[in-house]
Amino acid sequence: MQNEILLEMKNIRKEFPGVVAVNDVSMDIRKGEVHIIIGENGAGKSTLVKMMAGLYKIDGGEMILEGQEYKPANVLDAQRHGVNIIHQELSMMQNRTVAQNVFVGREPVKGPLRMVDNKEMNRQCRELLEGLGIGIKPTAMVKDLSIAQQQMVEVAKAISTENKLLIMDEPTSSLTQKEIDNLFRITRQLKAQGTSIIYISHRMQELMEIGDRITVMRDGCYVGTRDADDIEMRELITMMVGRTIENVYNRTYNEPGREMLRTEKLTGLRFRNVDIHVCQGEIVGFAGLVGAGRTELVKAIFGFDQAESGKVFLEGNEIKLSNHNCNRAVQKGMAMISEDRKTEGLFINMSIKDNIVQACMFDKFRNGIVKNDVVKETAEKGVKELKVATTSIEKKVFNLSGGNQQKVVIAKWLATNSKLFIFDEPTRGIDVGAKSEIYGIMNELAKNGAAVIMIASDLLELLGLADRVYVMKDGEISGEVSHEENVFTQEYILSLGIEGGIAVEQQSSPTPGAGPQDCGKGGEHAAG
Amino acid sequence: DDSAEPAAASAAPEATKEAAAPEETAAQTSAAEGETDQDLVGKRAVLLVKKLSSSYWTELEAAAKEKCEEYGWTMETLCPVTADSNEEQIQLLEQSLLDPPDVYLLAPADSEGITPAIEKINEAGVPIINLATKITGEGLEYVTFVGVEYYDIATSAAQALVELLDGKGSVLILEGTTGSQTSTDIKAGADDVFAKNSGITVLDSQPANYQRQEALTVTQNLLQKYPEVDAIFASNGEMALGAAEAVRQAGRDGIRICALNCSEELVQAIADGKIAFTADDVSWKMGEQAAVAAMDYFKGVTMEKERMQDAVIVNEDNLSEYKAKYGIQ
Amino acid sequence: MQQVKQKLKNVPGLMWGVLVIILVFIFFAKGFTKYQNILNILSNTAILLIISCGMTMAILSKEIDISIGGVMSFAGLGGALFITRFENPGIPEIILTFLIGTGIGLCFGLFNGILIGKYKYNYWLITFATMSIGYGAAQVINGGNVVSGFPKAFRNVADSKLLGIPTVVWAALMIVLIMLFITYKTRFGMHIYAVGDSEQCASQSGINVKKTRILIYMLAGMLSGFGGVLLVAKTNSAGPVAANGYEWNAIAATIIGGTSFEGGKGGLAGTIVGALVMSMIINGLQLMGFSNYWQQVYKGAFILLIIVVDVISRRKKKKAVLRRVYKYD
Amino acid sequence: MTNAKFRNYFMKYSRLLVLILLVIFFSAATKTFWGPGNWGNVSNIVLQQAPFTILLAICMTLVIVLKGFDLSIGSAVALISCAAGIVLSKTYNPWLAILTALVLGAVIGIINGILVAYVEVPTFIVTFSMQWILRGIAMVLLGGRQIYDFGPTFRNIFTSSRYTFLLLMAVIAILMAFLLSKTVFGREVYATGTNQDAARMSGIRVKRVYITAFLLNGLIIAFTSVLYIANLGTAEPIIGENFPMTAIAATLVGGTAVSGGSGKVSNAVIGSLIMLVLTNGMIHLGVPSEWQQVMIGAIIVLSVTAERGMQKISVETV
Ligand SMILES: Nc1ncnc2c1ncn2[C@@H]1O[C@H](COP(=O)(O)OP(=O)(O)OP(=O)(O)O)[C@@H](O)[C@H]1O
Ligand SMILES: Nc1ncnc2c1ncn2[C@@H]1O[C@H](COP(=O)(O)OP(=O)(O)OP(=O)(O)O)[C@@H](O)[C@H]1O
Ligand SMILES: [Mg+2]
Ligand SMILES: [Mg+2]
Repeated sequence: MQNEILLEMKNIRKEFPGVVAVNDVSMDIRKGEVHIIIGENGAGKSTLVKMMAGLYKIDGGEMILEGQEYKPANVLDAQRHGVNIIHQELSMMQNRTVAQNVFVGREPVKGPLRMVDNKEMNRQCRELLEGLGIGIKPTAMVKDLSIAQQQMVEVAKAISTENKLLIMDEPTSSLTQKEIDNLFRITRQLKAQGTSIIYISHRMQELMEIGDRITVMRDGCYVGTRDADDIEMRELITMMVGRTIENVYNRTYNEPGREMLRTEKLTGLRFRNVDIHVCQGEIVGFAGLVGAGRTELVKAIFGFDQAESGKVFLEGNEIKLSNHNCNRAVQKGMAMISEDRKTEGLFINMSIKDNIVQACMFDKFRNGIVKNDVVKETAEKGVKELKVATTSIEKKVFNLSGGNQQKVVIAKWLATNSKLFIFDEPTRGIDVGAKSEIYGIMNELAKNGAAVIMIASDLLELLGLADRVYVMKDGEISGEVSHEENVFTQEYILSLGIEGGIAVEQQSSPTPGAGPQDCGKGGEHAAG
Repeated sequence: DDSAEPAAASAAPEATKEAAAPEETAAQTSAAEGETDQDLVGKRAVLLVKKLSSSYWTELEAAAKEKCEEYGWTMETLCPVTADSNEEQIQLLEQSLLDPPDVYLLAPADSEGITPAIEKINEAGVPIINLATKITGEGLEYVTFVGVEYYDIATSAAQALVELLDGKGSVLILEGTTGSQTSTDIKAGADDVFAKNSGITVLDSQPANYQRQEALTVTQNLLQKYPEVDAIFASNGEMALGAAEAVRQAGRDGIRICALNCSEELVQAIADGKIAFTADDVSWKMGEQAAVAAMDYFKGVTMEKERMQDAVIVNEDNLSEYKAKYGIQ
Repeated sequence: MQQVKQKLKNVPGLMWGVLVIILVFIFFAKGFTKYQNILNILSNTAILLIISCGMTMAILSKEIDISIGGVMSFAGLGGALFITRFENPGIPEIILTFLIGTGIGLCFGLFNGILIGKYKYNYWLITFATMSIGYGAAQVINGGNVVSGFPKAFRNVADSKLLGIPTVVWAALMIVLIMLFITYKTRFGMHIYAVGDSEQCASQSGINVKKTRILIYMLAGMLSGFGGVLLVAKTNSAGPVAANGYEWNAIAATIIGGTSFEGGKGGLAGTIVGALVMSMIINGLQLMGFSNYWQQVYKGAFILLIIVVDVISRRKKKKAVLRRVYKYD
Repeated sequence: MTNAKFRNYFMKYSRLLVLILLVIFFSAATKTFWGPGNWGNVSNIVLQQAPFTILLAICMTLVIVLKGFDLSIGSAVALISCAAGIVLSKTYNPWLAILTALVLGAVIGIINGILVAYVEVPTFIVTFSMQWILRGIAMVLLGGRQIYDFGPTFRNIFTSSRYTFLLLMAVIAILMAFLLSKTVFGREVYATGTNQDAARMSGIRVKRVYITAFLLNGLIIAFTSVLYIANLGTAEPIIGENFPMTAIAATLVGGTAVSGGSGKVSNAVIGSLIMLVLTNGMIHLGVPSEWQQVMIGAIIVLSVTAERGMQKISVETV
C-alpha cells in the first residue's frame, strides 16, 4: 500500500500578479504516507497545497487523484474528494464557540425542520477533542483561547471528516511539546488508517521524527524528494537554501551589563508575583506550557495590558503602572514583537513601508511632519537588513508569506532605537534560513548592549540562544536556569513547567534515529 | 368673548370631566345644557401639532395656550419628535387616550393618515376641534374644522403676484415637501392662477422641502438656468427667505419674491424690500379660534362644520401693523 | 433555548441600563405601566422590530443594509396603490397586497444581494444607491403624492385586536419567532455568523458565502417590504418618504441590542430588547410630559446612558473571564 | 504600461474620471451648465455649494478613516449656528461669535471623542444619540424661532467677495490633506483605523488619536456652521437634517471605503463634486424632480459597474 499513488501533480504552475509562486512542480503523494514539504519562506509551499485543497485554481498543469483528473472547484469540492487542509494562518471565527468552529459548514441537523443540533454538535466535538487529548470545552469561545489552543482546534476540525489526504500547513508553529506529541500520535493513527498526510513545517527536527518522504521546494520550483531515512539534516538544509548553514544558533555569550528591567511581585490577570530581571547584553528566555501566562506578562511589562500590582523598573527607574502604556514603553526604549502578528503586529492592508515606520515615527519626526524620503530610506534599510523577500516596499503586507510578514514586524522595531527587545514567539512559521537570520539579529542586539527577552515554545531554541531561562507555570515563575548550569536541558525545564514538579510521563526526548542533528549549541545542550 | 370666572372655580376637575365628556357629538346640546359657567372652567385641552420647529406652529401653540388660559383651562401640547410624522402623531394620540382630556385640538400631519387615532378618540367620546389640516377619513366625527384653505391662500397670493407683475412675466415656483397635502394644494392654487393669466410663464417648479438651505441651492441653480426671471413664488416663508438670499447673492435685484406664512423675519424682510409680500396664513388666529370653538362647543353653541379663517396679504399697506405685532422698529 | 439563554447572559449590562430606565419611567411617567400603554409600546415597536430583524442579519454578516427605509417606502406605496383599487377588498386581495410589498422588497434585496454578494460591490455604495432608488421610485409611481384612506378591512391587519393584543404585534411576534428560529437554529443562521465573523474561515470551510449574502439581503428586503405595507396599514397612509429614518432606527436598535459592526457578534435576542428600548424611551418621555425639545435631548441621553452602562459592565465581565484560572485536564 | 500599473492608475483616478465624464455630459447636454456669463452653473457649484458639502464630507472622511460614522454633524451644525447666532444678535461682534462656535465645536468634539475613546461606545451610537441631544438643545435655545439680526459686519466678512467660501474651504481642505498625508498624526489616524491593537502595540496613543480627530471634526463643523449662517443670513435649529446622508454619500462616492483605514481629502472633494454636479445637472436637464433620486441611485450603480467593467477590460487586454 505504501507505494500506491494517491495524488499526482504534473507540471503545476501558479502565478500571482508579479510573482510565479509555483513553477512547474511535479510530485506525487503515496497512499498512507506522511509526506513532508519544506522550503524557505515564500518557496511556494502554501500555494501548492492550497491548489490541492481547492482554494486556488491552477494556472497550468494537472492533478490526478486516484487515477482520475482532479480539479476541485472550491474547498467544498475538495473536501468531497477527501482532501482537507489545516491552514498556516489561523482563520477561526473568534466570536463563536469551539464546536461551532469545528463543525462550521456541516453542522449536524435534526428533525423535519433541519434544526441545528447543538447538543449533538457539542457532544461530537467533545469526543473529538478528548481523542486529541486537549481539554478545551466545546462551548468555550475561540477568542478566549490561546493561539496554540486555537491551532489544536483547527486540527480537530480537519480530522473530524473522513480524509484521503490531510494537509497540515505548519500546524506546530505555536504548539508546545505536549501538543506536538499529541499531534504526532494522531498523525500516526491517521497514517495507520491509510490517510495520506502532507506536512509542512520549519521545525527541522520534527520532519525526521514523523516524515516518510521529504520534498524540498525553492523559489517556487521543485528541488527533489528524498526518503526521510536516507537523508542528513545538513543535506536537506542545503537543498532548501542553496547553501550550507553551519551553526543555526551562533550564540556568543556576553558579560551581562547594567540591569535593564526588573519586576517585583508583578501581578496581573493571568500571572502572579513575578520577579524577574534582565540585563544588558543578555538574552533571557521564557519557557512554559500553553497558557502559562508568558504572553500576558510581557504584554503587561510593555504596557499593552494593565498590571494590577507590583513594580516594574526600567534601568533602575520605577515605571508607574497606573499610567503605563505602550507609548511610554516605546518612548523609554522597549520594543515588542508580539506573538499574534496578524492582529497585533501588522497593518495587514498597508504597505511594507507604512508598516515599518509605524513605531519610529515619534522619534524620527519630532516636529510631527513626515518626510517621505526618510520613510522610504528606513523601510528600504529594514527590508534589506532582514532580507524581506519582496519586489517593492510598496507591496501590501497582506501579499507576503508568513515568514516575510514576521520579518516586517521585526524590521519595524529595529527601526526604533530600542534598548529592550521582547520577542514573543519570534520564529513562528519561519524557515531555517530566516530563523538563523533572526537568531543572528537577536545575538547582534545582545552584543550591542540591548537586553532581549524571548518567549519560545520550541525549547531547543531557548536552550540554543538564551543566557538564562525563566520557566513559568500557571502564571508564576516556577524556576530559573542559567546556561552555565548543567541542568540547562529540555527535561529539566519541562519538569519545572509541568504540574506536579518532575515530569515523568512526558515523552520529551526526540525519538532515536531522527533526533536533532547538531544544529548548534542548543542541540548539544539538549543532548547532554 | 365672555371671560371665564377666575380661580375660585377650581371645582373638582374629575367630576367636571365626567360631566363634560359627551357620548357623541350629536348629544352636545343636551349635554351642555346642564353646565353653568362654573363648569366651563378647569377643563383640559390637548393640542396636537405637526412640529414645533417653525414659528408657524409655535405661534399657533402660543395663541391657543393663551386663549385656554384665559378660559381657565390647562392645555398640553403633543408634537412628534420627527417633524410631520403621521406615525408618531397616531402614537401620541393613542398614548394621550390613557388619560383622556376634555377636548382635542388636532392638526394632523396627514388628513387621512390620522384616521386610526381619530377612530379611537371618537370611540372614547372626546370632542375634537380639527385645525389646519382637515380630517377627511370616512365616518370620522369632529366638532368643527378651524382652518385656512391653502388652495385659496395660494390663489390670492398668486393673484397678488400677477397684479404686482402687471400680468406678465416669468415665474419660478418653489414647492414644499413632495407629497405633503399643503404643498399639493398650494401648487394647485398657484398653477391655476398662473394658467389663467396668459402673460405669465411658469419657468420651472422644483421642491425644496420647505427648507431654507435647500431653497437657497435650488434657487441658485434655477437662476442660473433662467436668465430672465421676474418673480419667485415660494410655498412658505423659509423657502422665500432662502430664495431671497440666492437672489441677493446672484445680484438679480429685480426679482420679486412672494411667500406664504408669516414670521418676524419675513416681516422684516418685507420691510427691507427683500421680499415683495407674503400671504399670512394666520396660524395664531387658528390656534386662538380652535380654543374659541372648543368653548363654543362646551357652551352648546350650534357649530358650523367649518370655521375658515381668511389669509391676510402682508405688504406695504399693512406692514406697520405687523411690525407692531412683532415689535420691529 | 440554551443558546437564547446564553445570548441573554451576554447582555446583562444592557438589561441593567434598561431596568434603570424602566424604573425611572415607572416612578415618573404617569400611566407607563397601564396595560393599554404597554400594548401601545408593543405596537409601536412592532414594525421597527420586523425590519430590525433584517438589519441584524446584515450587521451580523459584517455589512449594513441602509436601503431599508427606501424599500419600505416604495413597497408600502406599491401595496397602497394596489389595495386602493378595491372598494371592498377581501382576504385574497389583502394577502396579495402584502405579497406585492414583500415582492418589491425581495426584488430590491435580490438586487443588493447579487451586486454585493456575488459581484462583491461595496455594500455601502450599493445599498445607498438602492435607498435612493427606493425613495425615488416611491415618488415616481405616484407623482410624489401621498396615498391615504384605506378600506377598514386592510387597516385591520395592523390596527385591530386579537385576543386583546394589537394585530401588528402578532405579526411582529410571528416574524420575530421565525427569524429567531432562522438565526439561532438553522444552518443558514450559523452561516450568517460564520460569514460575519470571518469570511475567510467561512469560505475555507466550504460555506457558500455568496449564497449566504444573497439570502441575507433577500430576507432583509422582504422584511422591509412586508414592514412597509404593514406601516401603511397601521398608519393609514403611504407617502414617498413615510419610512424615512427607519434605516437609522433599525441600526440603532440592532447596535443597542449588542450586535456589533465587527460582525458575527450579538444576535436577534438583543435586537428585540434594543427595539423595545427605542420605543419605550419615546413613550416614557412623552408620558413624563417633557416638552418636545427636551424629549429629543433625553432620547439621545437615555440611549447613550444605556449603552454606557452596557459597555462598562461588558468590560468588567471580560476581565472576569480572563481571571478564571484555566485548568488543563 | 504594465497591466498592474494601468490598473493601479485606473483605480486611483476612476472617480475623477467619473466626475470629468459627468461634467462633459452636462456641458454638452445643457446650455446653462457653463453659461451664460460668469461660468454659469459651474460657478454656483464651485463657489456656493461645494464649499459646504466638501467641508461636511471632510469631517465624515476623518471619522470614517477611523472606522466610524458621524451622524451628528447636522445637529452639531444646528446647535453651533444657533449659539453663534445668539451671540451675534446680542453683541454684533463677529469674532466673539466665531470664537463661541469654535469653543462649542471643540466641546462637542471632545465629548464625542471621550465617549468613543475612553468609554468605548461605538461611534455610531455616540453620534446617533448626540444627533438627538444636540438638536434638542438647539430647539430649547431657539424653539421655532430664527435669528437673523447679525449686526452690520458679520455677513460682510464672508459675503463681500464671492470667493470667500471657496477660499476658506480650500484652506481647511489643504490643511486637512496635509495633516492626513504628511504628518505623524495622519499616519496615526490611518494606523488606528486599520488595526487598533497593532497601532497601540506600535506605541500609538490610540485614545489621543480618537480625541484629536473628533476635536478636529468639531472644529471644522463649527467653522462650517459659521459659514452656513453667513451664507443663509439666519440661524435656525432645523438646519441640516440631511447633512449626514449628504456627507456619507459624498464620501463614499468619492471612493473612501467604510472599512476604515483608507480615505483621503481628495476623495471627499471629488465625491462632493460628483454629487453636486449630478443634482445640479439634473435640474438643468429638466429631469422631473421625482426622478432625480432614482437617477442618483442608478448612476451610482452604473458608475461602480462601469469601473468594474473597465478594470476587467484593462486586465484582459493591456
Ligand atoms: N494571494 C497572493 N497574492 C500575491 N502573492 C502571493 C499570494 N500568496 C502568496 N503569494 C506569493 O507567492 C509566493 C509563495 O508564497 P507561499 O505562501 O506559498 O510561501 P510558503 O512557502 O508557504 O512560505 P512560508 O513558509 O513563509 O509560509 C510568495 O512570494 C508570496 O509573496
Ligand atoms: N485558559 C484560557 N482561558 C482564556 N484565555 C486564555 C487561556 N489560556 C490562554 N488564554 C489567552 O491566550 C493568550 C496567551 O495566553 P498566555 O499569555 O497565558 O500564554 P503563554 O504563556 O504566552 O502561552 P502561549 O503563548 O504558548 O500560548 C492570552 O491572550 C490569554 O488571554
Ligand atoms: Mg506558507
Ligand atoms: Mg504566548
